[in-house]
Amino acid sequence: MTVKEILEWAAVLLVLFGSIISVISAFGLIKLPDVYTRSHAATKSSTLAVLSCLLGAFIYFWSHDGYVSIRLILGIIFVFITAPVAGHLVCRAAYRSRVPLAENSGEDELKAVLFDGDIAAVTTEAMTKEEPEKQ
Amino acid sequence: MNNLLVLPLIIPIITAVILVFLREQIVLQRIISLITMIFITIISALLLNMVQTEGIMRLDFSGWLPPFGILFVGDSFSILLVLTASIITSFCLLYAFSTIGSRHEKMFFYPFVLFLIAGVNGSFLTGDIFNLFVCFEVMLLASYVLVALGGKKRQLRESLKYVLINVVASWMFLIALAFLYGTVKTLNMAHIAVRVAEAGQDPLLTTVAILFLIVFSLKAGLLLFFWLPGSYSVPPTVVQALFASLLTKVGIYALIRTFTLMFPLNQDVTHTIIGVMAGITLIAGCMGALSGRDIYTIATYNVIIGVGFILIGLAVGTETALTGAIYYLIHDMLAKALLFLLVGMVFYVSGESVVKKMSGIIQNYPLFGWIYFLVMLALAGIPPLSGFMGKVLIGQGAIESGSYVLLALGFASSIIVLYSLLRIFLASFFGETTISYDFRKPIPKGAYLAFVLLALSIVSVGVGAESLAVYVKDAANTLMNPSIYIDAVLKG
Amino acid sequence: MKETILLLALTFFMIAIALLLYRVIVGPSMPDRAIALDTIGVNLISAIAVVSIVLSTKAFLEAILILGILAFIGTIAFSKYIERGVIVDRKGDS
Amino acid sequence: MESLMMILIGVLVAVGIYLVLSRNIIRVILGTAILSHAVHLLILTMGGLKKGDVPLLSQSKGPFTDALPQALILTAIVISFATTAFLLVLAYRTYKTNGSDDLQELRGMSDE
Amino acid sequence: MTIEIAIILIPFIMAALIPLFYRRLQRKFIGWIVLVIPVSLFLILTTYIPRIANGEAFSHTYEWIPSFNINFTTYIDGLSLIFSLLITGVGSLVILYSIFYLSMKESLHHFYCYLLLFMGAMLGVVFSDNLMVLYAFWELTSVSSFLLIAFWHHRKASRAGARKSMTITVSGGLSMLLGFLMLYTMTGTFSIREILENVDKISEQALFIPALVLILLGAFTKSAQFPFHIWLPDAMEAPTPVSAYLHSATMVKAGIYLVARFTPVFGGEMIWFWAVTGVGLITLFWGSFNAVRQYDLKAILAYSTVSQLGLIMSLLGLGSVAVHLGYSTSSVIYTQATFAALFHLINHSTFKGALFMMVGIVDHEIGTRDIRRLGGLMSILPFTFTIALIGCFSMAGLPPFNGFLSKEMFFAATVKITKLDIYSIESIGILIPVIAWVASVLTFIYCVIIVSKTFLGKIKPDISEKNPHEAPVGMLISPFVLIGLVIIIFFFPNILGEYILRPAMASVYPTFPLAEMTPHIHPWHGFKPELFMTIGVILIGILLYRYKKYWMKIYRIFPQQWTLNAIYEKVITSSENMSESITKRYMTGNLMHYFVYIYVSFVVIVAGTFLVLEAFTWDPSSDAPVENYELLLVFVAIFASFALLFAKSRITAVLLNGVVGYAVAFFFVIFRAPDLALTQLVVESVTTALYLICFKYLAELKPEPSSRKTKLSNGLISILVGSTVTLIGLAVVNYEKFNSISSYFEDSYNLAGGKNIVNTILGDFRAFDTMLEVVVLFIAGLGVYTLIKLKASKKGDADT
Amino acid sequence: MKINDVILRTVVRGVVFIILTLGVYLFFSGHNAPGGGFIGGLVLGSGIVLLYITYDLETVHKRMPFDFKKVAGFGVLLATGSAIGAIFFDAPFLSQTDVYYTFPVLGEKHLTTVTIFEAGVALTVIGTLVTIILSISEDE
Repeated sequence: MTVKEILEWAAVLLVLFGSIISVISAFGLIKLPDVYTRSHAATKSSTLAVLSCLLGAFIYFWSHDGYVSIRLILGIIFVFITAPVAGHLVCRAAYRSRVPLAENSGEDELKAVLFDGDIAAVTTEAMTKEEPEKQ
Repeated sequence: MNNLLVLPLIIPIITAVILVFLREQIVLQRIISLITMIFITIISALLLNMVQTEGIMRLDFSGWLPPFGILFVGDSFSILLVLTASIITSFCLLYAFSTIGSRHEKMFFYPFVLFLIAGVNGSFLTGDIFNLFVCFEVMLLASYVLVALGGKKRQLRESLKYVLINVVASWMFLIALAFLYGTVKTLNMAHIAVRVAEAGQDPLLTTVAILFLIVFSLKAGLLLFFWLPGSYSVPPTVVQALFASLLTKVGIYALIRTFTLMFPLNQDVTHTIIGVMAGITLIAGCMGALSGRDIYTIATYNVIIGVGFILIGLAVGTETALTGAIYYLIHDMLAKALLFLLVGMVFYVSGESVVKKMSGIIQNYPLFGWIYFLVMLALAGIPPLSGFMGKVLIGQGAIESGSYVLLALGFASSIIVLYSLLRIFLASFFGETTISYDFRKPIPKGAYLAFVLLALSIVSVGVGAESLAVYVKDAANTLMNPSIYIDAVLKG
Repeated sequence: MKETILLLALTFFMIAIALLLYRVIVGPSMPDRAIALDTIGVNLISAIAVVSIVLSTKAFLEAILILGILAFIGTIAFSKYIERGVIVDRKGDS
Repeated sequence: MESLMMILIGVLVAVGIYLVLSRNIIRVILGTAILSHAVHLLILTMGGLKKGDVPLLSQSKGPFTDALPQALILTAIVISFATTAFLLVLAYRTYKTNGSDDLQELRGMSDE
Repeated sequence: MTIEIAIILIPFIMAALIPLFYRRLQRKFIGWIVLVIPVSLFLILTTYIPRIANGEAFSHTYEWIPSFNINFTTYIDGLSLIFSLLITGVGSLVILYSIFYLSMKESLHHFYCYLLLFMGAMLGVVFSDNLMVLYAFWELTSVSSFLLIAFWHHRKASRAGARKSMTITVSGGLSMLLGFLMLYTMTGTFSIREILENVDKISEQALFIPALVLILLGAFTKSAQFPFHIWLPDAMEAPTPVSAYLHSATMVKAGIYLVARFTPVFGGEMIWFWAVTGVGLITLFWGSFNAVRQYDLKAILAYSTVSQLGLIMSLLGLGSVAVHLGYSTSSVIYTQATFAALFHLINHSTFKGALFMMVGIVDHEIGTRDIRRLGGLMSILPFTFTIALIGCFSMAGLPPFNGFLSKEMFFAATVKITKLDIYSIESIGILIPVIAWVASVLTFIYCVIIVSKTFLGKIKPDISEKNPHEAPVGMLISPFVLIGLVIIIFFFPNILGEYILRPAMASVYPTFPLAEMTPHIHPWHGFKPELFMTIGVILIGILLYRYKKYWMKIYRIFPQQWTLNAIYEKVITSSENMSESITKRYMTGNLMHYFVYIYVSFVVIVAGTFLVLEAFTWDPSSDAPVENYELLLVFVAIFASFALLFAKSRITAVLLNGVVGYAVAFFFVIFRAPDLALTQLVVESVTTALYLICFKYLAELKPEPSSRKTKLSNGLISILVGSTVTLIGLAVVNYEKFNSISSYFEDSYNLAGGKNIVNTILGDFRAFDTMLEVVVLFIAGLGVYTLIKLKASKKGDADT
Repeated sequence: MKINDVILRTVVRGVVFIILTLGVYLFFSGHNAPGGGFIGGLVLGSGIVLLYITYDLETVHKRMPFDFKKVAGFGVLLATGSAIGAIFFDAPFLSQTDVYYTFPVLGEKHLTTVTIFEAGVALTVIGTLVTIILSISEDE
């Protein structure tokens, strides 16, 4: 077995690993009780799956054709950056649109702040807090 | 190679885009659009004569030889239609100047009209079946906008239906294209013709042909005309006139082209089906025209009758009948444009669209009334007006080939045409007027100009049928002998 | 052998997609569906990568990047829609 | 594969047409979207599937898969995008002016 | 430009000039200026008489549409000359009459314009040799008569009458056109003379009889033959000069002309004989039968016109046997019927013209035409009375007026025909003279009615109150000229016969020797059956008139709703109603229905053809292999699309659409289409974003309110369409007769300098598509902009 | 209730840069690799759309004060203009031509009129896409 072949095998196995993770994460999406928990499955394990898979592809092309694909690296970086943001946004949207938590969840601390209390006051407070970050 | 051939398509497009930049200068927009149309008219007249001397012209875009590239083919048939369409559009523009109103004009009315005519001209000229689809879409998109332009309640409602039906029609076109490509593996119409002939137009190819028949029938309003009466009665008058005279005709053109050039072999099946469809269309159109109580309904069903009549010519399929169909096509484009302009003007001056609720228009607007009378006679095929030659030749063709049922239906339909239009004339134009001459709404001069010019062209097409004969005969000859077209495209 | 494994991996991805499709269909909430679609997109990225290996072509690498971008844009759009019912605000929020 | 694709296309067509036959505007528009998906796949299938390599000369020496249908589909996709955009806007303008998104209520025969 | 063309064109030119210049003229001069034209035309035409009597004929051809054998060929022979003389002669008199008849307030320019148009058209009909030109003028007569009848278009009855006459005569004209076209198909020429030369060749062809029938239909509708006569009484709404012109001398005679003209072509056929004779006789009877019961003077005259036209028509029919028999010494005698027809044609024009003018005077002076309100006018209108008396006696067939001569000849012809034993005349031929005789009795009765009810008896009080007086001299000139002719012709019929009728006979019987066909007309020709018949007519007529009230009841046998007019109206209204209900039934405005029509016809026509032609083939052996994951992907796509059907919220639907879109994109990847995959992905996402943006303005999905049945049938339709596509697709996949042209594009680098084949196709080989598709996109963008920005103003603009 | 988009906006700033770069890359690579004017335009357009989604109409409009209708129109003019240009050289409509030109710094480059055509296509796509999204979002 040459280095090339080893690398190819590594790539293939990475891909396989990714696919298995992906299935697991899909099962997570099916099985987990509410949207907030499901988003864990979606963002975390799926990202892992796709990263390993892309890495596999990168390695494969590198070893097979000697081709360093900038696009694949970019893709990896891109997924790496965007997946958490997307997960964050969806969860926030879910919460704001009052999708209920699973029954066996712990305490919902935000609820009091966001929906039960004086909404205007809370939000302005939140905004003043975020002000410096914004610049 | 003849670059003139692309001008009827490209000039309107470029002008239209330029007009988008000149949005606020309405007068400039009017002048430029009119000049454009006149220019195209001249170009197409030039082309028509060139075809007579030099034979069928073609323009291979980027110089790629057929069947690989896209090309425009100018034979007498297509250029005649381009010429007619350009003339009609110029006249309609004259009408539009004085009637459409600055609200529309600032909302890119002229660009859309120019896009429409570009699509129409492209459809007539193209020699590539997929390009035909694209040209259709240019035309359709422009027509979608024009139908909805104005945003009235009724208008939006009907245009929604119009758009949806046409979306489905385009979808079917794509299906047909897919199957066509799947079978003959080429897109050039002449090349398709060669390959279809090679395969002897076997059952599968005939099925594909029938698919095209359905697609183009939807566009032409042959049998599948349900969308037409609603959508043709809502947009502004000029747009109605343009639609009535151009849009269905593009479908008819496509039908004629398809079944004379690409799939001419299995006529027992295809032409029989076309004949049956044309017959049903005529009957349904006649019933609609008879049942109509308002001017728009009557006018739109007359469009349907016209479609049925022209396609009798195709169903019959002899050279005489096709000559007649071409004559009638030209006539129908002119006459329907005028009819819709007039009907719109009736609505404008009387504020009514129900026939029985108005009367005596002719007393305040004599010229207007007589032009209506003229177009009525022309549509009924009374000689020596424009409808006559087409009717005679289609009739002759039908007799030659023994299609008596179609013949009877076609001739009976012209009585219904006359009857239905006569009803408008007698009820709305004749009779006592309730409005005194001084209180009448004046008809704008531009509108009169358009009426008179269109009326003159109807008369001159009828009286001067001979001057067209050489072109029409050549067109029909090319249709009957597709090898002329094929050789012009694929050889040399 | 490698090919078989890769095809197996593809099959796994498809299974995952099918499962996610269940989530898209069943919901129950909109964010569930949005997440599921996003994850389908992510899975497709992987799948395209694998297909590229199988076909040994680099033609689809752009597609991977594009799909990453679009899944992101789509998710943002969905979440914004779910949150506010509007995707594009008219005025600045400050 | 071709047969399988044809079955898929048939199913998509059936679904699309069922949606197009709905009374709700949104369903109808979604139906047209499904229909256009179906027809794009159809054109591709008609060119033959997996008959060659990706049509990039830089990637392979051939044989290539049929490139022409791909070009056609590209054009078709763009056109259907343009139409859909227009259709959507038209639909909501109609809804706002006519106050209904039910095509049966948009018949428009009685209220004139 | 020869004189013949000028004769036809001058009326048209004048008709065109009048509307242009009438404002500059004093109103009273218009009529006089117009009068110049028919008078001069008449004079010009009289110069033809001697030359044509010598057997000359004049023909000139001007090319009109030579490509289709349509040329403007004029041809003047004896037959056309008779008609043209009538047209211009009576035309002059009518215009003279109308100068005094019409009030200055009427729109005279319209009237004279129409009248001249009509005159020109009639001249065109009789002078045209080319069938198409003849047809053109024929329809022009219909149109101009429409305008004349609707002259007082503010009256509802005028409009209705005009519509009826136009509808019926134009329909007849169309059927005639069909007949002409059939003749053309058989002979290859539109020239009547050339057709005549080919009669032998065409009479055996299958189209011969249809052409005959169709042309006869045209003639019958124009000449108001039963059952198409119904337009004529209604056409009496026209001003009286128009009635006098149209219905005595011209328009209705066009059918006669046509029949006479085509006798040499079709006359040899049995069906021609029976159709022309039979219809003529029925019309003769029916017209006179109905005339008796009318109250309106004009209506009586209208029905009498119908009846007299039937008489002429039946004579022409009787004369046609001579064509069948061919020339022999024994057959010449049958040509006399035609001679009588032409003779009566002239006579009818004279007395009927006079009578119409008489009625016009009565109407003009007294203000009514209702015989129930008239009476005793003899003393007030003595000259008018003279006109009426002479005209009616002539019409009734009494000596010493010209009607007597032609009526006698008519009887003679009917009697003579019974002796023939062709066409199974021997069995029912005896009916011919019987019907003729009965009709003549009725004719006699209504003639008496006209005279007695109007002019005899006591003056009704409401008339005498108005203090009416005799018409001005100008109005009397024309009728007096005509009744003068009535008398002159009686005494010198043979001049007419020699110079005018005989040349016409030559046109009808070109193969017969001319000299034998001109009988010498005698007022007295011995005690022959016809004389007894005339005496019988008078005696029985007087008797029946006396006891009119006893037998008038028979008119009530026919219920009102079964008259032809009522049937005509019923047919029209019921066909309108039926069309409306049918049209409304399928034109629902519901888009779903329209889609159903489209798909059903798609399935029926396409799948029908596909199955009938047995085009289906399926051979999966050459299919590309299917991998597991592809199968799964297919299932994903199918499930996603199915789920779309049941989506309850629009977001779900859009998401599912996105899944399908992603699946399609992945198919593009699998099938090696990178550009497509890219485009599909981007477009899919942008479209989804568009949906989301637009949802702001749209309502949430509701469950479909359609009934279960609708859903089922919709489902069935969609499955049918889907399977049609699949089946055809399967067959197409296996169709491998040709190689794709795209192998050419694989050389793209050398040809177009690009290594991406798809892109070179888009950017170079098929760049034109791309250019237009960009335009499409641009239009859509601009369209969206206008849709949103241009909203209907609240007040709503009437028209734009 | 105001919702802050800090995280989103921060990320998007970077992401949009990547997207726009990718768009330009796709535009230029079209002749030899997947891409081209069309896809390039679409990607660039969707980048701008992403900006609109994360920010708002006004803010973006301040940064990019174009009338996108005119951008689209300009694109169409460019595409048709490059096509019609051939007519003046007596070549068939749409004929493309290419030259090898040595630039001072970049060295020899392959220049084709197809690029102008493709640029027209890309501009139209961007212009139209943004016009559509903007028009709808501006509707009240």
